[in-house]
Amino acid sequence: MGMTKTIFSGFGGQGVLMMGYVLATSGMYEDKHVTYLPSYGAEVRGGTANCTITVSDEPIASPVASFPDFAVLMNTPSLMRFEGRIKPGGTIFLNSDMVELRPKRPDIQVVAIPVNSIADRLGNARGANMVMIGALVQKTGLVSLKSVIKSAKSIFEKKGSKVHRMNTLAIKEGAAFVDGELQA
Amino acid sequence: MGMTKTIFSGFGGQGVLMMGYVLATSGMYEDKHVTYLPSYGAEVRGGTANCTITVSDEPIASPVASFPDFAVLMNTPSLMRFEGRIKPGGTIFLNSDMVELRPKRPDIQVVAIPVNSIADRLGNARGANMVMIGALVQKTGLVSLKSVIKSAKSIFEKKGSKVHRMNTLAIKEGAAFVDGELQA
Amino acid sequence: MKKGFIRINSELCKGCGLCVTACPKALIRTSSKLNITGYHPAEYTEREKSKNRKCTGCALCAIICPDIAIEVFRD
Amino acid sequence: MKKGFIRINSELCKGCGLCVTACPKALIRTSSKLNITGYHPAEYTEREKSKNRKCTGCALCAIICPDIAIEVFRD
Amino acid sequence: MTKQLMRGSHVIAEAATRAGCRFYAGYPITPQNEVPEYMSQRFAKLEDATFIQAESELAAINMVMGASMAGVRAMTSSSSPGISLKQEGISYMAGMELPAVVVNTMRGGPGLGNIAPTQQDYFQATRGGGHGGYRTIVVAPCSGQELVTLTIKAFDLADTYRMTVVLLGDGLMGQMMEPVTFPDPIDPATLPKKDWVLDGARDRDSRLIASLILDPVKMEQFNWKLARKYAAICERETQYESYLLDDAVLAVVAFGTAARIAKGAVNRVRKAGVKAGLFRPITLWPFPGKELRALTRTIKHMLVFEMNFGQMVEDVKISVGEQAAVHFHGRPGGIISTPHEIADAITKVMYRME
Amino acid sequence: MTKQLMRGSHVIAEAATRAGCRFYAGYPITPQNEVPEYMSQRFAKLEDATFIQAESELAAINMVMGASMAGVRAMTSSSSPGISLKQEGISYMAGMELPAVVVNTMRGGPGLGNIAPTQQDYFQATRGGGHGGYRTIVVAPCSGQELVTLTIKAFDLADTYRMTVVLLGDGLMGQMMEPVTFPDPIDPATLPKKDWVLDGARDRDSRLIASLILDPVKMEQFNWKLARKYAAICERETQYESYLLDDAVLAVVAFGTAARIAKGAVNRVRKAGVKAGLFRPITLWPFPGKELRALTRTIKHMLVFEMNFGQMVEDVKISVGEQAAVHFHGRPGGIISTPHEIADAITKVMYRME
Amino acid sequence: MTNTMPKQVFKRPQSLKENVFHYCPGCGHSIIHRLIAEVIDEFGIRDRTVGVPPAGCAVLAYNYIDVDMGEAPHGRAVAVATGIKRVRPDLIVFTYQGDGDLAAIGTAEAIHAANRGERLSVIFVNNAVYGMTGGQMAPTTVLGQITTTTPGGRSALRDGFPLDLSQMLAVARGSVYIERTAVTSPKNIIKTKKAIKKAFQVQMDGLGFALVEILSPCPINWKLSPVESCRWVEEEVVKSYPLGVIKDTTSTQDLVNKVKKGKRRKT
Amino acid sequence: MTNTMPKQVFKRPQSLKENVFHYCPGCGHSIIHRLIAEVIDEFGIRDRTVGVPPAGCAVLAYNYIDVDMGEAPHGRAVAVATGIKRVRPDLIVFTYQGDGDLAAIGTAEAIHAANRGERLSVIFVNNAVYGMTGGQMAPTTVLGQITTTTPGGRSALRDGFPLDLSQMLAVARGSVYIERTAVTSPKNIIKTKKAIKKAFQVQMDGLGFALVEILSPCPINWKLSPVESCRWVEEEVVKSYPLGVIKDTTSTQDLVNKVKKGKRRKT
Ligand SMILES: Cc1ncc(C[n+]2csc(CCOP(=O)(O)OP(=O)(O)O)c2C)c(N)n1
Ligand SMILES: Cc1ncc(C[n+]2csc(CCOP(=O)(O)OP(=O)(O)O)c2C)c(N)n1
Ligand code: SF4
Ligand code: SF4
Ligand code: SF4
Ligand code: SF4
Ligand code: SF4
Ligand code: SF4
Ligand SMILES: [Mg+2]
Ligand SMILES: [Mg+2]
Repeated sequence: MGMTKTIFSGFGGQGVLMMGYVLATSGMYEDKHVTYLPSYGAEVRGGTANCTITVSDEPIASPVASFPDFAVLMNTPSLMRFEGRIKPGGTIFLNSDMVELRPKRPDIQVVAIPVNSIADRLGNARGANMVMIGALVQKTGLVSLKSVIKSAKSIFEKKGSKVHRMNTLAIKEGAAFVDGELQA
Repeated sequence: MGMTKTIFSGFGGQGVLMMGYVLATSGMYEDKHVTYLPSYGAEVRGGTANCTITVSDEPIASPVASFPDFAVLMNTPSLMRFEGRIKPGGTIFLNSDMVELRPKRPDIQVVAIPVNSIADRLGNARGANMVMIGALVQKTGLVSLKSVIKSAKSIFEKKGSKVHRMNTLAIKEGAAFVDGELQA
Repeated sequence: MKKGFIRINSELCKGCGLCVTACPKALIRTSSKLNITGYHPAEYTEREKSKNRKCTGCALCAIICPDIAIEVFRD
Repeated sequence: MKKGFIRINSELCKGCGLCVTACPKALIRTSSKLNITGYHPAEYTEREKSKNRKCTGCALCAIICPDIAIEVFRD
Repeated sequence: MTKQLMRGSHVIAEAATRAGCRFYAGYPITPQNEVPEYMSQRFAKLEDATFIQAESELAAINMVMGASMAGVRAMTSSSSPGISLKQEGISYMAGMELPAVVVNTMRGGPGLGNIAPTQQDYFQATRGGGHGGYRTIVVAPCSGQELVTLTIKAFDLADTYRMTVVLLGDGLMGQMMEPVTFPDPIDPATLPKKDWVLDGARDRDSRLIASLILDPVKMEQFNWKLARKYAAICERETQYESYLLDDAVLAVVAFGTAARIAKGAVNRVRKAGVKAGLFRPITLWPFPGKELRALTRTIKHMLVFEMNFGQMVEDVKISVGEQAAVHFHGRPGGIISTPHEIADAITKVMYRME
Repeated sequence: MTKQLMRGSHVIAEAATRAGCRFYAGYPITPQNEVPEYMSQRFAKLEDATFIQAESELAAINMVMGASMAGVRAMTSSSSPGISLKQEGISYMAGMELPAVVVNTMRGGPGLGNIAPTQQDYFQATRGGGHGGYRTIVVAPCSGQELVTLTIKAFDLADTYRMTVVLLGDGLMGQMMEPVTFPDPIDPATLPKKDWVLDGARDRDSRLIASLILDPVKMEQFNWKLARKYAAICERETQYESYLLDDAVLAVVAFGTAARIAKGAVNRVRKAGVKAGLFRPITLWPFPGKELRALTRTIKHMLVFEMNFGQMVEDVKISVGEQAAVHFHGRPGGIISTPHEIADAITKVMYRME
Repeated sequence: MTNTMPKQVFKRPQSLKENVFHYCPGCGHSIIHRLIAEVIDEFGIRDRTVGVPPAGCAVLAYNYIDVDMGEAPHGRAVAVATGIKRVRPDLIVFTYQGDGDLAAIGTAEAIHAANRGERLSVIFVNNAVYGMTGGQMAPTTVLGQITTTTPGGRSALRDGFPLDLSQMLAVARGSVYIERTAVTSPKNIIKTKKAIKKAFQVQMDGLGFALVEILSPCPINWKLSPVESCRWVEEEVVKSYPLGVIKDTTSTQDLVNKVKKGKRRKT
Repeated sequence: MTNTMPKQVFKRPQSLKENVFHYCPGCGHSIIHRLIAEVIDEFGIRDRTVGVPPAGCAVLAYNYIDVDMGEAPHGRAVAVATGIKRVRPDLIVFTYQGDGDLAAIGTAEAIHAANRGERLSVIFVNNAVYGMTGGQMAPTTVLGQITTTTPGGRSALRDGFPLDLSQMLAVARGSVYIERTAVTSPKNIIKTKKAIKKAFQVQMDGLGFALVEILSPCPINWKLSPVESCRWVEEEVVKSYPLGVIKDTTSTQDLVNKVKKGKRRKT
């Protein structure tokens, strides 16, 4: 796929950094070049958290995404901030549970996913981000779903097998949603 | 006289810096170029104090004297330290009250002056340095005796007319000594 | 008993819940809604409460509010 | 009464005079000579003193000497 | 070892530990807090390691000085303002010939500035921001893996030459995660013995480590000794990367994060048939000036790209003299250029060339 | 005014007072203790002046920062190690565009070194030893009278450009006495009003003086603003002395104390018929590079003489490129060369030239 | 009884700008900002007050408190403030410093400003942690407290004891008023305001160095809810830092200074 | 009674090199050097003691005290010593610091080392002046004292009060032993030696931070004779700095530390 850049953005508590970490780890497992760049800056409080993941077949020059291919936007401020920056032809993955607005640009695709609802239904309220990541990779093929499940395992297993099981399920449900197999 | 360098050296209490200051001020009064360079370095205690005065008709490049024309040496350590550095043909002015040794170099002149005795005799024990400066300028013509008396006035007058008078006397006595008019 | 009321600016509110504990009349609760910045803001609930749970305009809620989201009025 | 004596190294001595004040027997004084470094060193004067002004070797002079110029001996 | 996805600051901390570093003192400052944070955890598990969160950067560098006197591999880390505060200490270590590693994760300045990645401290690092005209070796990594190798190398160089080695990164290097692999850890006990450390005068004369040299003659001798040491380092330790320079007519000269982006730009313009290449100094001091000058036989245009308004460009000018035209493109303040922007800058120079 | 024989440090202090300086904070360090000592006496007699012996150099520079914020002409002085400690503060003042005068009476280093005169802090002064790539104007006096004029000029430049001006001297400059005359004192009340000072938001909006600029775009804009200011200074404010260069075939390039000695050397070799001259940068930053380069039309050999092992020589190289051969003679550590020694060095170069 | 318009009994003080605070939910900084603004309003000194905030979460205090402000490097606020106050003794100068700032890197400046009796009002916000940089140990961190650099909890042996800087400052003879308060309840907040007011009053009376240490919650770094944070301060933190007046020699100073006042400029 | 050889009852300690002291006549530094050397001799620890002298008249202490020595920048001796001691807890590390060094520029380092309870012995030589640099005011200069930067005598209003750093260090919970002595009479010198010995003992027992503040004459800068200098200390200086034990918690610490000892390395 050459080089793709994905931005994840949302409130602090929405697990956006974890999504990025899972994606980057998955890329690494596939022996791709990957970079993970968080927005850092504890010097100012509040606001949204975001991170940029680059997955590439060649060495990565800049880990920054001026014009990301994909954007995973978990709340309204994130949509407002990033909509204008998506590369033409790119895709926004929107947490439709938290964002009522819809992007106005005609040159980008939008995938709206009620990740909170899905996660709630799975009894894993904190797993909305995993639902999203499942949806993202299933839709984009950035990495394989298998790699995502593998990296989730490596990350969550130490937190207990229940957490791990629940998150794996969430990932799969996210993937299933974009396959149209699920309605929230 | 072109450019002449004079080093004054002795124990802390012997007033060597004042001698240098008087000489430099005198030079200034004669509109000569002058520099006064003290040995600084309170970072190490003890030892001798010294200063280098350059009096010149042209601008002075270096205020340092690697090979001084004249050296006024008030104690034995000073003689040991500076004898070797006097310019051939130069002159040492020695406080013969404090220094029993005599320079060994054949290529330099020595003027031995019992400045403490002279000062004591004048009832101005602390004026030994002024005796010496009088002797120095009288012998060398570095500056005129008049200028020295003038600068001593500008320096000592604020300390009271007695101090000033006594020091003027000391200067004159020093000059008289080298003129052979006095024996200590 | 003095009578008062408060006004909460739910967009300034960060849902810290300090006013909720501070109100001696327990007239404030945390909303289940999210505001634009993603917090569950505080809600003033006097209207729902019975007579003897009236706001006195004591301003304790406002004094502790870190975000000056509460204005207090007294009749 | 113990008996002692001291030795002053006049080249180490800086003539501070502290030993002079420290000696309970007043056996030390400042010399009028200068040493090589230009100080008037302390002098031990026991021999000049009368019988009841004997050095006890108490070492008070040495203890206060900043330059360790004094050695103290006791019989 | 297997690959791990790790944040740059953690990579530095882990690599230092594996290099045998057993003393760390530091003070929080964004964007490098992850170094002390990692160290506080990592060293807690080692019997022979000390982590101190110092009361200031000044205290930290001086603690490092002490640990180094006692013979242990020691490190501190900070970011620009904190590094300014360490300058006196670094100068002292130069004067005492003490090894140490100092990490500077540069941020925007001057003053409090911001925490975005910049390269504004090049002069400070390469010219010795402290007094006395000493030098420090400066290495500038541009990837996670190079953080591993250069951190380890920094400790080796520090011990070899008994001097401070500065690892000069920026917030991007410190915050970015990339996959890295680590070599096996070094057991400090196996490192070469140092015969100058303060460890108690047992069966030997007492030792002194000091920078006070009152006699100007001796002071000068010491400085010439340093000058010779520095000359030897210039001779032996320059390190750089050449990328597509063989047939190039223009060389971009850039280090660290800027070099990464420049490489992307070179790839871009190459696709358009533009013969550009990249010269990346890895050691900033000693600066690989001779190697750069050698390029001027074939390359007559150098485009220096820095995340500041012009510092390394001076070293480039000194090196190439008038053998090549030196152009400059700078971004001071924390904006990270895109490869696209640098490609543009290259194209502009090429255009003017014709 | 009549001539006075005065010690360099006292001259600085008196000239500062006459320039309208009304705040001094400093910390003792040899060889410049006479500056605070004089200030403590001088200011005691002025109603509107403040002298503070600070608890450290850090505190001193930050007090100066505060006084400058409040609009008063302010100064601090120190010597090399103490100047290292002030680097963070100087960087902040650059970031806040605050005027101040900082005197560095250089001594031998690195570390504690010694107190003999050297020129080892040229890099630190001209490249900004602190973080963030700022610049400070640097003036280098070489005589008592120039201490008067350059100290006064330093305050004027500081106010004009709202930045730190470093007066770079050494122990010799500070300790030597020469006859000097002073201009009449300036009444601070007559100085141009500053419209940015913190003096209470009376009948106006509240003001802010800060260096924190979180947004990289704005930070960059600010840095470009600084860059433009610096470029303007380079255009307007370079100052230098030419001595016997018209017919010269070799130019000695030296500043401060070294230049004085070099002048003596030039006089010496001239007597022997050697056509040497002296180029003396008075502002070290901005470096009079254009003027120096202009000389290369006729002069093909430059002998740089510094009391260090080679710093200004880089600026000379950058300036002359390959239009002249650049030779170097250095004495690091506090030995004051004789004119004789430099004359020898000149002769050697001339010999090789032929 | 006639029907009157409802009267607003609590509103934003005038000396506070309209900006939304950037602080985390439940952070004490914004409460303290408001109190300072109220005090400035009440004294009517907005037009002759200058604030000095150094690095720390509250470095942006100038976005809120509407007086002239000059930023200080981390730890150096009292030094900067000293410079301002000495050349403009007619201004009211306060610093606003965190515990990392004042009790770690700025220890020397704090002690010496107090010792010189600089006429400054120091607002010392002790949240037992480095807030801005993400929750590292501060000198004031209490024993056992987990921070990002004391993952196993602060250990006296490795990391030292909670530092009581205010007590040390009280030893300095130039300090005349030092009180420790908290912003954990309306009652404590009211006391805090009184203390701040007194610290300003002491300066206006030219008596000497005044400081209010304020225990202030940092929920995000303590990993507690705002409500829990307040409780933790009141139950635990106060054991290391008991609330109350630590030093108050204003009454005796008053006399001493009556004589000396106005002389500072000359000395 | 048989005639015996006279026995030398006072001589140069072994741990003191033969070099002639560079100090001024009547300076206290060399007395204190000798006492330290005697203590090192008596404990027999010459081969595991490291000294850290910073800038100050006694920066050349290594020319006299015959142990390993590492120079520290002005004010940073305790930080340097901390680095040494933490990586080599088996060594006995002492610093030798002037009042300018410890109580001015090094205030923060002093307080935090004490607070962390670093196992160090600090010899704090208070001569109420900056000796090495030629007699400027120190934080410890007493009121009215004339120095080169207080030509009219130290004024509380302009220059601050005499700073009692030892009292402040006593507030730090990691300090276990602090005593103030003088070297102005044989009796005081003997007490000083005892105090130094205890400060070393405290370190050897691993109890915490120990400091001896020693009032020491600086005749040259005080412009008094050595004898007058001693009298001035005993009559005037002690009013600002009373002699005696300021803090001693060694007996209680003993118990606390028995449990913890040896654990520092790990923590
Ligand atoms: C010289 C320097 N060192 C470190 C920093 C990074 N820094 C910024 S604020 C801060 C401390 C914050 O803690 P505190 O003072 O307690 O304020 P808080 O944020 O907790 O209110 C630090 C270490 C800096 N800006 N400058
Ligand atoms: C950073 C720095 N500032 C200043 C100095 C100059 N200096 C050397 S020693 C000293 C203070 C001496 O006073 P003190 O510590 O009391 O020791 P004393 O000489 O009185 O024994 C100073 C200021 C220095 N060496 N380094
Ligand atoms: S003003 Fe008092 S009673 Fe009314 S809501 Fe607020 S706290 Fe409750
Ligand atoms: S105290 Fe203020 S910010 Fe907190 S919940 Fe109540 S209204 Fe909201
Ligand atoms: S040992 Fe005692 S008695 Fe003898 S000289 Fe010394 S002080 Fe006097
Ligand atoms: S105490 Fe020592 S140095 Fe002083 S006078 Fe006596 S012997 Fe000499
Ligand atoms: S980190 Fe702590 S101090 Fe900073 S804003 Fe958040 S809660 Fe407040
Ligand atoms: S200046 Fe003072 S402290 Fe220094 S050696 Fe002389 S008497 Fe001793
Ligand atoms: Mg804090
Ligand atoms: Mg002292």
